[in-house]
Amino acid sequence: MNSIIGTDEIGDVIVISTQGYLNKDLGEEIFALVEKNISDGKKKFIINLAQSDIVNSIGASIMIEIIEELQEADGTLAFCTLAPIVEKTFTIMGLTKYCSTFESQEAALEHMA
Amino acid sequence: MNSIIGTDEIGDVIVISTQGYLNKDLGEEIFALVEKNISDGKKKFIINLAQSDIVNSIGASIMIEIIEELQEADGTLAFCTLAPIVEKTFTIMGLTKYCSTFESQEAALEHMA
Amino acid sequence: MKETSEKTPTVELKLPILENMELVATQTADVVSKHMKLSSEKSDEIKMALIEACINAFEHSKSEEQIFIHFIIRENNLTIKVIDKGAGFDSAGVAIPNIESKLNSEESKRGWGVMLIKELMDSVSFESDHTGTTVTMVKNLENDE
Amino acid sequence: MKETSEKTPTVELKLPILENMELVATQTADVVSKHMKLSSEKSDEIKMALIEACINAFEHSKSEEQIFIHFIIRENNLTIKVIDKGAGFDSAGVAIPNIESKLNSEESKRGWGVMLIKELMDSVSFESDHTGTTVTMVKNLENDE
Ligand SMILES: Nc1ncnc2c1ncn2[C@@H]1O[C@H](COP(=O)(O)OP(=O)(O)O)[C@@H](O)[C@H]1O
Ligand SMILES: Nc1ncnc2c1ncn2[C@@H]1O[C@H](COP(=O)(O)OP(=O)(O)O)[C@@H](O)[C@H]1O
Repeated sequence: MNSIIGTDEIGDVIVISTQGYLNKDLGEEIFALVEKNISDGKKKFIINLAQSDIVNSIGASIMIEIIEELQEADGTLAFCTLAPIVEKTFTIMGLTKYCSTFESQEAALEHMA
Repeated sequence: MNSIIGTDEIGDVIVISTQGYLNKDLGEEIFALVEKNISDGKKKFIINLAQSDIVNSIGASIMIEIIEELQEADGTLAFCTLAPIVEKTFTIMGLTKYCSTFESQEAALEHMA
Repeated sequence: MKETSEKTPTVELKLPILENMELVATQTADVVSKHMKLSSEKSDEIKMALIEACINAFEHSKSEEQIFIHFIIRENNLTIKVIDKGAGFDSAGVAIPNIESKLNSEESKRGWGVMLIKELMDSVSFESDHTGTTVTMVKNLENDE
Repeated sequence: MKETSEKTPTVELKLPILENMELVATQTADVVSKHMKLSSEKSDEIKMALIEACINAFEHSKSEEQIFIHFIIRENNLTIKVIDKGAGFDSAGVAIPNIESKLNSEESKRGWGVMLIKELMDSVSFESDHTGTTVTMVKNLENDE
């Protein structure tokens, strides 16, 4: 129903792609994967939500936890290919003040380079 | 929600493509379009249901009316790219005894040639 | 013993009789099927049977303006009840449709719903009288064929 | 005057408290929105608000094992009621969340549901006491901004 469908290392950027409902479960999966990569020394992350066009506030609040982790690790986070309602939700919650969102994965990668 | 999204004339074959729920309304739209083309002298029809993965028995029964029209006009009808449940429904109803179904539009066109 | 919803999770829907409202039922069936981890084949069969049962209920209970659908999530099956308060009918008296006799005859091309429901579900029963009809249809989790 | 379903078409849902069952509500909202010819933007906002209201109702009415959702199709708006039989709460007492104070503090990162519902819908009201909560949220058909 919902899951991480890919983790790519492109240069020094980790790109995590998901599918389906970004709820507590999927949020926690992403969190665990970011944490693991931080402990491996990675600092740049893109979360590609192209195939997750539905989210709840619990999943979104776990994204805040990821922002916090990355602030501590001196890393950066970007989201790309957000469905309009996901972008709107992140904006209402203020997430977009602490990480950038991009229309495409290419644009996000360029920004991180 | 549901509609005819294209009518192509490929050689002497009319290909009608739909999207959405194949219910009474969409069935009647297809019927009217086939009738018009029969009166224009066309005899070979392919209905491409790739984007109609849901059907009801009223829509399907209008396909029987189309088969009847084409029997009278000495024409042929084929369906292509049916969702499994649409194929199953047509099989249970016996439609597939009176018209062929093909996995792709190309295969249907080849058969009609 | 009557099962209560405390023991058997049940999704209940009350639908107004409006065009294409049967799609609310299929969308609900979709989520319930996924929850029960049914195959997409079974899920599609349920949705098709549900469409037919809803259309019949809509057509025959127009005066009441609503129908009821219960999805009863059991350990071994999904049981769906489609309930209308229409005129009722004698399900044993419904003729088995046949495409041969429909083609090139004056016979109505319709009349497939009950047959499709029976073909697509594992078991189907009708309770019907002048106060309305309840169609109970069951899809088993395991294939017993 | 109480509106009856004869006058105002209403879709009613009773959901068991199971994982992801809020998706039944969003799927229903989808079909109802299409029926009302709402834009996909409005439809998405309704779905998001509905998810949040359902999650709250699920979380706070666990003992009852079910919640109720009514979609009331009006001429000028879609009114949705999410009803639970949980412990209730004082909606006026819910703090407005703020990402600045949540970041790098011990504060729970959660607490966004009520705010999101208010932002995404045109009007929202809570009726709540110890017998439960009804959240009533309205999406107007016309943009009045
Ligand atoms: N819920 C119902 N209430 C009353 N009559 C029904 C109901 N369902 C089916 N019927 C009767 O059974 C007949 C056969 O139904 P069905 O096989 O679905 O075909 P169709 O609806 O196309 O006629 C209907 O024409 C109707 O007379
Ligand atoms: N239906 C409800 N029943 C009881 N309490 C509720 C309900 N909805 C919200 N609340 C209360 O309001 C608080 C804020 O809710 P919300 O903004 O959705 O954030 P969260 O659920 O993440 O805490 C909840 O923590 C809860 O105490």
